[in-house]
Parts: sequence; structure tokens; C-alpha cells
Amino acid sequence: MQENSRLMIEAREVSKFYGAFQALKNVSFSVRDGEKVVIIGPSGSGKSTILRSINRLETIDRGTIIVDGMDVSDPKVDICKVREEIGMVFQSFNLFPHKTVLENLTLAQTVVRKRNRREAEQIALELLKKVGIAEKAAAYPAKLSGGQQQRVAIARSLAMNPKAILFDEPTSALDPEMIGEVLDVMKNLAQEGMTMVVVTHEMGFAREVADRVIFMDHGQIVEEGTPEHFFTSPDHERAKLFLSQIL
Amino acid sequence: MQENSRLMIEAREVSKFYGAFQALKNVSFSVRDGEKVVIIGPSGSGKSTILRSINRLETIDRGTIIVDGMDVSDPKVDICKVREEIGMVFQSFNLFPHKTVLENLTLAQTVVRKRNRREAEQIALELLKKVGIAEKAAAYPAKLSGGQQQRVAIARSLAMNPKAILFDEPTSALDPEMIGEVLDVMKNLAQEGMTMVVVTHEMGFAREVADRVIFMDHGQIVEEGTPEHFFTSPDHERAKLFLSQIL
Amino acid sequence: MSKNPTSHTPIDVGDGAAIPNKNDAGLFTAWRIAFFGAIFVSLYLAFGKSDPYYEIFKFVPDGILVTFKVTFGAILLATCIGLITGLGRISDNRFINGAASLYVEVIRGIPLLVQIFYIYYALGRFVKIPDMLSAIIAMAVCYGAYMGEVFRAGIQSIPKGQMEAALSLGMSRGQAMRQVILPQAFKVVLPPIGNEFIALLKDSSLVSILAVSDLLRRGREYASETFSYFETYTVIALIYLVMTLFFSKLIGIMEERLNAGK
Amino acid sequence: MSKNPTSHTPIDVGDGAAIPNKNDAGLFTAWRIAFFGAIFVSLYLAFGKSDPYYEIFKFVPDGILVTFKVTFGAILLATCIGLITGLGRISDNRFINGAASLYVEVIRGIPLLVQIFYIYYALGRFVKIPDMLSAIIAMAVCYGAYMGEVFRAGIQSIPKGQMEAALSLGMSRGQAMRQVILPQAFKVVLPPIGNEFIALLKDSSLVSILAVSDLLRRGREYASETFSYFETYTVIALIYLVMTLFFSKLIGIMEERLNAGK
Amino acid sequence: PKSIKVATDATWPPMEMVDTNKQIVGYDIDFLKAVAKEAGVAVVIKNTAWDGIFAGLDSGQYDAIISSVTITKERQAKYDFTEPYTSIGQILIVPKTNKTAKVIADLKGKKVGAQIGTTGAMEIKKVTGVELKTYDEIGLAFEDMAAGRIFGVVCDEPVAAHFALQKKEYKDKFKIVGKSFTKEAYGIVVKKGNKDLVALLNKGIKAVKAKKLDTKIHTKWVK
Ligand SMILES: Nc1ncnc2c1ncn2[C@@H]1O[C@H](COP(=O)(O)OP(=O)(O)OP(=O)(O)O)[C@@H](O)[C@H]1O
Ligand SMILES: Nc1ncnc2c1ncn2[C@@H]1O[C@H](COP(=O)(O)OP(=O)(O)OP(=O)(O)O)[C@@H](O)[C@H]1O
Ligand SMILES: [Mg+2]
Ligand SMILES: [Mg+2]
Repeated sequence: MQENSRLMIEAREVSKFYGAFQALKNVSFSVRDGEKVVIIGPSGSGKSTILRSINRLETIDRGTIIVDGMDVSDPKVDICKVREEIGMVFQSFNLFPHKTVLENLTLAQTVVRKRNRREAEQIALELLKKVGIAEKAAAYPAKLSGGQQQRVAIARSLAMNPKAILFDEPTSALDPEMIGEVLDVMKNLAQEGMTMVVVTHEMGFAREVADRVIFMDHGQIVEEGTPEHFFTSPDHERAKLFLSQIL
Repeated sequence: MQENSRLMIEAREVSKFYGAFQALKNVSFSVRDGEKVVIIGPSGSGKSTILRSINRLETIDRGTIIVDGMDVSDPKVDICKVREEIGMVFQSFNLFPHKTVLENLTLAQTVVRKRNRREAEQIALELLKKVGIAEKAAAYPAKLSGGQQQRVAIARSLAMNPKAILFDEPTSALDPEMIGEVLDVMKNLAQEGMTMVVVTHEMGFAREVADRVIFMDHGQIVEEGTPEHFFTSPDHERAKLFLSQIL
Repeated sequence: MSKNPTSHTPIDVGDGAAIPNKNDAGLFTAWRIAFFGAIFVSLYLAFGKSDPYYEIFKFVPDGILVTFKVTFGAILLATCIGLITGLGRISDNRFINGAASLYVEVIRGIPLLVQIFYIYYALGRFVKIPDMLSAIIAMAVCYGAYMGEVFRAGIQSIPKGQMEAALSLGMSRGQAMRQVILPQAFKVVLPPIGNEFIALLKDSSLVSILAVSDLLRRGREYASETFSYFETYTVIALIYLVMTLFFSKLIGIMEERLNAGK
Repeated sequence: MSKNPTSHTPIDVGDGAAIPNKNDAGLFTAWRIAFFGAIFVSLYLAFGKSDPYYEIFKFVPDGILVTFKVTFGAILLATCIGLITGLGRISDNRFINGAASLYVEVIRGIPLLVQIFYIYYALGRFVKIPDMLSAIIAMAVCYGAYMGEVFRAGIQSIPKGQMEAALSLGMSRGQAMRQVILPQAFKVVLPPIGNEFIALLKDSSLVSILAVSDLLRRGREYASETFSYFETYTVIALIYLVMTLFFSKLIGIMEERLNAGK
Repeated sequence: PKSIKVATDATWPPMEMVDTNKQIVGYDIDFLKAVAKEAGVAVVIKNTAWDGIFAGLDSGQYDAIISSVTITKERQAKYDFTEPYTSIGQILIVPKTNKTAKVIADLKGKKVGAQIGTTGAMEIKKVTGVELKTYDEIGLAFEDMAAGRIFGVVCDEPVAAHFALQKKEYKDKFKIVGKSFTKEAYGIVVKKGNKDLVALLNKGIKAVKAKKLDTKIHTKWVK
């Protein structure tokens, strides 16, 4: 079905330099509405950089990125509008420590989406129920376990009703026993049809959820394909090597 | 033979408190001239504390410790005299970073033993040859690997012609590939007849070198005996448990 | 007296906080001896030796009030200036950044005494404002530069991820700063602001050269008429000591509360 | 202006070093603009606008010399006092420790201006020493307390194992301190001492209230006779700015050399 | 004594000030030199801030003060004075915009400035309803009046004349009102009980007056 749906994210010939070092080399890919794309690759291959370029947390030096019809690479485009539509979940959760869980969820709703407090809180509480931590609404993030924090962070993203969510290694900072609860939340999201771009080392998740896997190395997309194809018979040596190391 | 040699170190009913916490509980043991004693035991059992009490890096609250005929627990005894005779090697090497390797070895010789510089340097160079790093005499400690640093620390101790040397986990801070070179130096020392008290987790070393093994737990000496006896059929449950965990 | 090297030394060694650390037993005992000792000596002098100490203690209290006014006024204004300067110092805008940096560098390069004097009289040339306010402005302009560095350091101590999380929720940079970064930074800068406050309380004695009748000025006036320099300066020193020790303790307690409340 | 909280805050945020950090591009550029700007303005005023600036520049140089003498003298003496105080502050002897802590706490609780005045004239009651020396001693007594904290922090930054290693080689506590701890501590305290030096250079302007003809005093003398307060204070501020910026740069370079040499 | 140390606060033109050659000059200085010559001693003059000038005498940093010190009862209680060597009076200076004020009392409810610890300051203090502001140097009081923060300055008549008449800016802005309203005499101050020095200086003063050197000095410095 996704084959026919419209393009949500499209990156064309994207290059990015840190000084003389080229972190992204002519990267092109696209994500359709409702699609779940998993990006994998060795450390330093540019996974975070491409993800962060999508909502312009990093500016790109060449190429274009179109998100929901808006040109992110155009300085004249109001980037806040783009970011409202595209959620992001970080490896380090980045909850606001001076706000309660509930306030973490309502802040952007009231400030950005201009919802009134009642409405925002209602939405927030529903989402907290959905990610399974309604009882922690009044707690401060410091009192929560890593897994709980990351689930709050996902709920915080959802509260903005984004059209897509970017995940940058959402489970890498978690103790092993907490990885499952976060992946479950993400799987539910996927089932509900959320468009997702996920950088992760969780190959099980990639196999189960991804519509497409993108393999990056040295700032380039080396291989792209269905999880079945990628995990069973990758075309490139580098991908084979990577899989042999990680699996 | 050691059975007949004179007492080098004798601890009688030693107790030590940190505030309300009793780190040593009526510990008694002795070390004869030329003997090699290995102290083992779980973390926090008081191994370092008893070792450091021998040269009064820690003061004890009850009991007496006699070293080479001098009463360490007597405040009137010149502790510097005791320390001149008893070397100590630390887990963290504790080389003097602002002095070259050679100067590390000559400092105490000139300041404490009042040797002249020529003599001190000659002794230092010979010892450096003995521990296998004569070529690093002019280097600063920071330029040396951990194993090299610990060998310099041992040489520094030897430069004072001590009658005994205390080792507090001399290999615990080392990368695995460097442990061997330090243990070799210690084994050579043992062969030459140096009196040694060694806190270590290197059971191989204990088996090979120790005349006697002392097992401590919760500030007490739980068991004491030959390595053969201790490693093959310890008398106490706690010792058995410890060995099962560590071997 | 000195700025602490915050980043260019491997080990951070400063000349210590004005607010004694609870764990520093030595200083803690010293605080007690100094504080209660100063109060005791004051009382003894005022009531035991009466002349001229009693007179001096009667003469200077309105000076204490002025010292407070100047100190509180200046710290408030300096905090505002400092916030703006701190934001300027981390701005991407080259001009704003340059201006803020230049302000910091120039102010920190000139003795407070010279600056206070200069700002006070220069101000008088252009606008008619009362002397107390001029003195407060002069102090605040000087301390604003130091406060600017406090705020800069405070803001930069907040993990980058906080700003990124706020931005990726669609907030503007300004919204993120106000809602997310600054509330956290304020907690961080509170202790150093406490330190600045103590320093300012002491440095407020410099306004006495501006003919503002602060504690020191009042003392000097008394001494210049009665010629009892020692007695007067003893009293002045005692009063300052009690004040700074009192406030440093108070700030210390407030900080603890704040940390405990977290 | 403020003491940095060294240990009681989770994040160490101060009001910045007097010596600009090489990595702080903003301040670095600002240094350049401020330094060369100040020199340029000085030259312009002296030779472009000549009257009365040229006169002022001719009038004050011997004041600069006095300022230097006071600063260098006081920093040397303060370093000695600081070393002793620092050792006292870490002493196990309760009396010595208490005395050192009390000295630190009392000195830091009283404004420099009050202290300088007090020490200067109190000193005069007991011993006959020249004014310049009295002023130097007064400054040094004040700064000694701050320096004491620098040394204490510096000594305490040396790992405990160093002292233990030295002791277990048979050295006495004193030998270990001299041969092992202090040589290492000196390297650590050099940057903060540099900071204190800059702070002292600025605070030396306070001796102008004493009968010492330092830079500021010279300026005030000139101004009071010619009534050109502004022009004079502009020149004074420029000269101080050039001096502090120059020295902070010099110290920065020296530190770098020192670190590179390691 | 062969040589005496004398302190002056050289910020009180034309009585004592530092000239462009950094020499301390002025009426008092010339007078003191004449006195010393007549008395047969050498003098070393020390420039000292007014604020601590008496404290310095107490602590023995110099032997005497010549710094336009008015002989008052309070001061006599703590220090010894020589014979008066000249007499002057306090005078009021106000901005030219003030058309009505004639005496200090006319400035009720306003701030009036003087140098700290001077007789001028004491005169202002005597008038209830006028707020006294004290300055380290008299010049700063004039600056503050130029900035509009105070509405009158009281100081010694020769100083007033010097300030009001000599600086262009001030001449346009300020005016002296009325005549001097006190009769004061300057004396040289020495530590209480230093009888020998007082006698020596008095001997010199007498000789100077006898030779009419003081009038010469007066015409040289006071316009
Ligand atoms: N701010 C920066 N400045 C300089 N180089 C950077 C910066 N951020 C990233 N890089 C470099 O760009 C390259 C790509 O970084 P990126 O963070 O995208 O890698 P990644 O694939 O996400 O790796 P990881 O799995 O470790 O997160 C790396 O070589 C990294 O060192
Ligand atoms: N300075 C101190 N203050 C308080 N307690 C201490 C101190 N030093 C040691 N202890 C406590 O005394 C006990 C014995 O410590 P010790 O260092 O001798 O143990 P250990 O057997 O050497 O352990 P490890 O194998 O971890 O080195 C421990 O419980 C420790 O926590
Ligand atoms: Mg990454
Ligand atoms: Mg141990």
C-alpha cells in the first residue's frame, strides 16, 4: 500500500561537511507516508547526521530535503512548522528535568500548538496511558527509570500529533531489561500506521517492523532493501561484514 | 628454614575503627624474615587496612604492631625509621610525575638515606636494569605504560634496601597484557629471599610464591595456612565460597 | 578577588567560595568563631567600652541601610544586564556576540574604583539622575560583565540535548530559551550569583568615594570629625564582617533547601 | 569579583577567568579589539587631541611605576602568606588549622578598601615602615587569604597516593611536602595565581586612598588641579585596560608554554 | 630636629596642589618652606589623602600637617596647633541658575557638598534641613554640582575663588554668593604634646610674619 502513498520525506543528493570531513556523501532516499524505515550502519557512518538533517538540527551543505512538501534546506522556510510535524526521539531521552512528566507533555502543546491547558492535559494523560505510565504524570523525570523516561519522550512527541517520528537509537542508553518496554511502544506505533524513521542496533525490531532497511557506511547509503533481503542475502561485502559482527 | 628465622612483622590483637565501623577486628599474625605472605579476601575485608597499618599509613586503635623490633603503634617511635626499612608498592603506582624515572629512584636515597647523588644514581640504574627498564631512566612516568610504571615503583622501593616490601594489589590497575611482567619481577624478588607481604587477586602467583596464605573477611583473619592446603581444602565455608567465585 | 579559571586549567583550583562549604570543617568552625566573635566584640565595644564606640554604633546605621540599598539595587540590575550579556555571549550573531564580549573584556580590565568613578560622573554629564541611582547603575554596569560570564557558563552547562528536544517539538529558539534552558540555568547560576552578591556587598564600599553615604562613608565622616580612626574603622570592619558572614550563611542555607527540594 | 564555588555546586559555574581562554573565540577577538583599541585611542588622544591629554600622559607614568611596585611586591608577599595559610588550612593541628581558617574567613568578610585602610594605619601605630611598604603589606595581608585558598585547593588536588608514596619511602611529612607535593601543586596553582595577579593589579588602585602615589592617585592629583576629571579618568582607565590586558595575555602565553613543556 | 616630615593633601588649590611638574606647590607650601628656613630645619613634604591625614599623624608617619587646617576646638582637643598663620572664611558657591540663595539656609531641603572633615562640612551640618554630602576631594563636589546632583558647595574662600574663577566651564556655571561667613584661622598641626616642635614652628612663623614674607606669598597665590 505504501507504494502509492505520498512522499513524506525526500532527501536528494545530500552532503554535509564538518570542516574538511565529509559526514554525508550525496545521500538520497525517501520515506512514504506510513512507511517504517530502519537505518543501520557502523558507528560514525552518518546515521544520526542524516536523521538530524531531516528536521534541520544539522544544516546540510549540498542537496535538498523535502519534508511534507516543505523544503527544509531552504533558509526561508519556517523550520518550526516542519518540526511541529516531525517528532524526534533521542538516545538520551532529553526530557525537561525541571518539569513534571505531565508538563513535559503539555509544554509544546500550549506554547506551539496553542492548545489550552485543559485540552493539553487531557491529550497528555491519554498518551501517558497509552505508553503505560499514567501513574507517573506528576513525577519529575529524575524519579523515572530509563525505560519510563524514553516512553515519556515518545508520548511527548506524539502529543504534537506529528506526521512522522524520527528515532535516534532510542534504546541504546537503556539497561537491557528496559529495552523491551520501549520497543513494544514503538511496535504499537508502527501498527497504528505512524511514519517512522528509526536508527537502531536492534535487529529484531528491524526485521519485525521495518518496511525497508537502509544500510549506511562512511557517509553513504551502501544498500537499501526489504529486511528479508537485507538480513538474509545482502548484496554488499560491507553489509555482510557488519551483519556478521552484530548478529 | 623460615620457621627459625626471626620475626620481621608481628601484629597482635589489632583493631581499627572508621567512626563506628570496625575495619579490623583483633587481627593477629606475624611474618618471619624471608617469608612471603599473601593476603586474600573479598573487597572491603580489610586487606589494605592491615597492610597500611604495618607502616602506619593508617593508625590503629587497639593492639600492637612490631616491625623489625620497633613498635609501630607507639607514637614515640620514629615512624620514618620504620618506613625506611619497609617498602610499599601501591595499586596506583604513585610515581612522582614531576620527576624522571631516575629521579624517582634517587630522591628518597638522597633525602632519607643521605647518599650522594653519584652513588644514588648508580644504585638506581642497577635496579632499573634489574626490573628491565634501564632505557627509560630519563623518561617521565607519564610516558611509561602501566606495567613499566609499576616496575619503576618496585625499583624505587628496592633502592632503599628495605628489609621487607608490602604490595597492595600491585597488578589490579594494569591491563591484562602487563600483569605478567610485574609478577615476574615480584617472583624474582621472592627468589632472592625478600620478605614480602602481598595483597593480590592473582591466585596463580599466590600458589607459586606464597609460603603462607592469609584469608580475611569482614575485618578478621578467617583462615591461614599453606597455599596447597588453602587452595585445595580450605577449612572455612567463607573461604570456600570466595575461592569458588574467584577461580 | 579573582576570577576562577573555568576552562583553561586541567584542574579547577580557585580561591574558594565566599559561601563556606558545609563539608569544610575548618572553615565552618571558623565561620562560627568569626560570626559570633564579631557580634560579641561589637556588643562588648558598644556597651562595655561605651566611649566612643557607642557613639559610632549610633552614628552609622543609616549607612548600613544605604549599603543595602546599593547592594540589592545593583545586584538586581546587574542580574538583568548579566542575563542579556550572557545571552549575547552565546549568540550566533557576530555583532551581538562581539559587543557582549567586548563589554565583558573591557569592564574586567579596569579597576572597579576607576569605573565606578567614571560611570558615575560620565552619567552626570548626560542625564540628571539622583546620586544613589547613579551609584547603583555604576556598580551594576561593572558587575553586569561578571554576571554575564556567570550566565554564559550557566546556560552552557545545560546539555545540548535540551535545546534540541525543545526545537524538535517545534519551539522557536526564543521559546526554548525561555521555557526550557533558562529555568534550568537559573538553578545552576544561583550559587555563583550568591557569591557575586557577597562580593558586591563588600565592593559597595567603593561607592563611598562617590559621596554616597554608605556604611563606609558614614564611618569616614564620623572619624574625620572626631579623629577616632581606629575605633571607627574597627566598628566598620566588624559590621561588614557580620553582614557578609550572615548573608553567606543565609545563601548557603537557601542553596541547601533548593537542592533538597529537588 | 567573586569567589568561585569550588565544591558545593554540582556544576562549576564561575564568572570566568581574567585570562581569556584560547578556545573562547568571542573573548579572544574581544581581547584584540580591546587591547589594540585602547592603545589606538590612547595614541590618538595623546597626539591627535593633545590638550590636555598629552599633559596627562606626561603626568602619570611614575604612577604606573608605583602601581607595578605595589602589585609585584604584594603578589610576592601574598604568595608567601598564601603558601603558609594554605599549609595551615590543611594542617592536622587544630590550633594552626583554626587560626588559618579564621584568617581566611575574617579577611574575606571585610571589604578590601576597609582593610587596606585599617592595616595601613594600624601598622603605623606599631612599627615605622615606609608608606609604600605599608601599602604592600596591607594588600598582601588581604590577598594572602585568597591565595591561601588557592594553595589549599592546589595541594588538595594532588592525589593522596603521592604523599603516601613519599612517606612510605621514609620521608618526613615536611620532606614529602617540599619534595613531592609542593612542586606538583605549584604547577596547578600557577593559573589561579595569574588570575590573582591581574585582580591585584586592578585592586592596587585602592592604595590611592593611602599616601601612595600610584597611577590612580597621580590621576586624581592632576585632575584636582586642572579640574579635567573626565579627560584624566579616561586616560587612567585606558592605561589600566592596556596593562591588565597585556598581562593577562602574557600570563596566558606563559601557561601555554608551561603546559606544552610537559 | 634637623628635618621634619610634613603632610599635605595636595588637592586644595591654590593652598596646596600638585603642579604639572609633579611638584607640590601652593600657599601653604611656600609658607611652610619660609617657616622652615627661618626656624633652621629642613622639611620633607608628603602628599597624603585628606581622609586619613590625621590618622597618619597619630601613627607617626609624619611630624606635622600643613593642609589648610582650620584651628577648631575639637581639633585642639586632640592635636596641638601652632599660632594661626593666616585667616580665611567659608563661602558658599551655587549654580548661576539659582538667583535667590544667599546663605546655606536658603538651600533647605537640598543637598550641599563639602570636602569630608572640613570646616565647610561642619558649617553645612549646623544648618538643619540641609543635607550634607561629603567628598574626598573638593573638585568632586564641583563635578557633582555640575551634574546637578547637589545645589551648593561650601569651602574655603581662596579655594572657591580658584575654582569658580579659573576653570572656564565652572565660571559659566557657578557663582560665589555673599561674603565668607566664618572667621577661621589656619594652623600647622602636630601630635599632642610635641611642645618642642610647636615652639620651633612658632619661632619660624613669627620670623616670617616679621619679615612680611606672608603677604608676599599671599599675593602670589590668592587672587
Ligand atoms: N559536531 C561535529 N563535528 C565534527 N564531526 C562530527 C560532528 N558530529 C558528527 N561528526 C562526525 O560525523 C560522522 C558521522 O557522525 P554520526 O553521529 O552521524 O554517526 P552515527 O552513524 O550516528 O554514529 P553512532 O552510531 O556512533 O551514533 C562521524 O565521523 C562523526 O565523528
Ligand atoms: N578512610 C575510610 N573511611 C571509612 N571507611 C573506610 C576507610 N577506608 C576503608 N574503609 C572501610 O574499611 C573496610 C576495609 O577497607 P579496605 O580498604 O581495607 O578493604 P580491602 O580488603 O582492601 O578491599 P579492596 O579489595 O576493595 O581493596 C571497608 O569496608 C571500607 O569501606
Ligand atoms: Mg548516532
Ligand atoms: Mg584494598
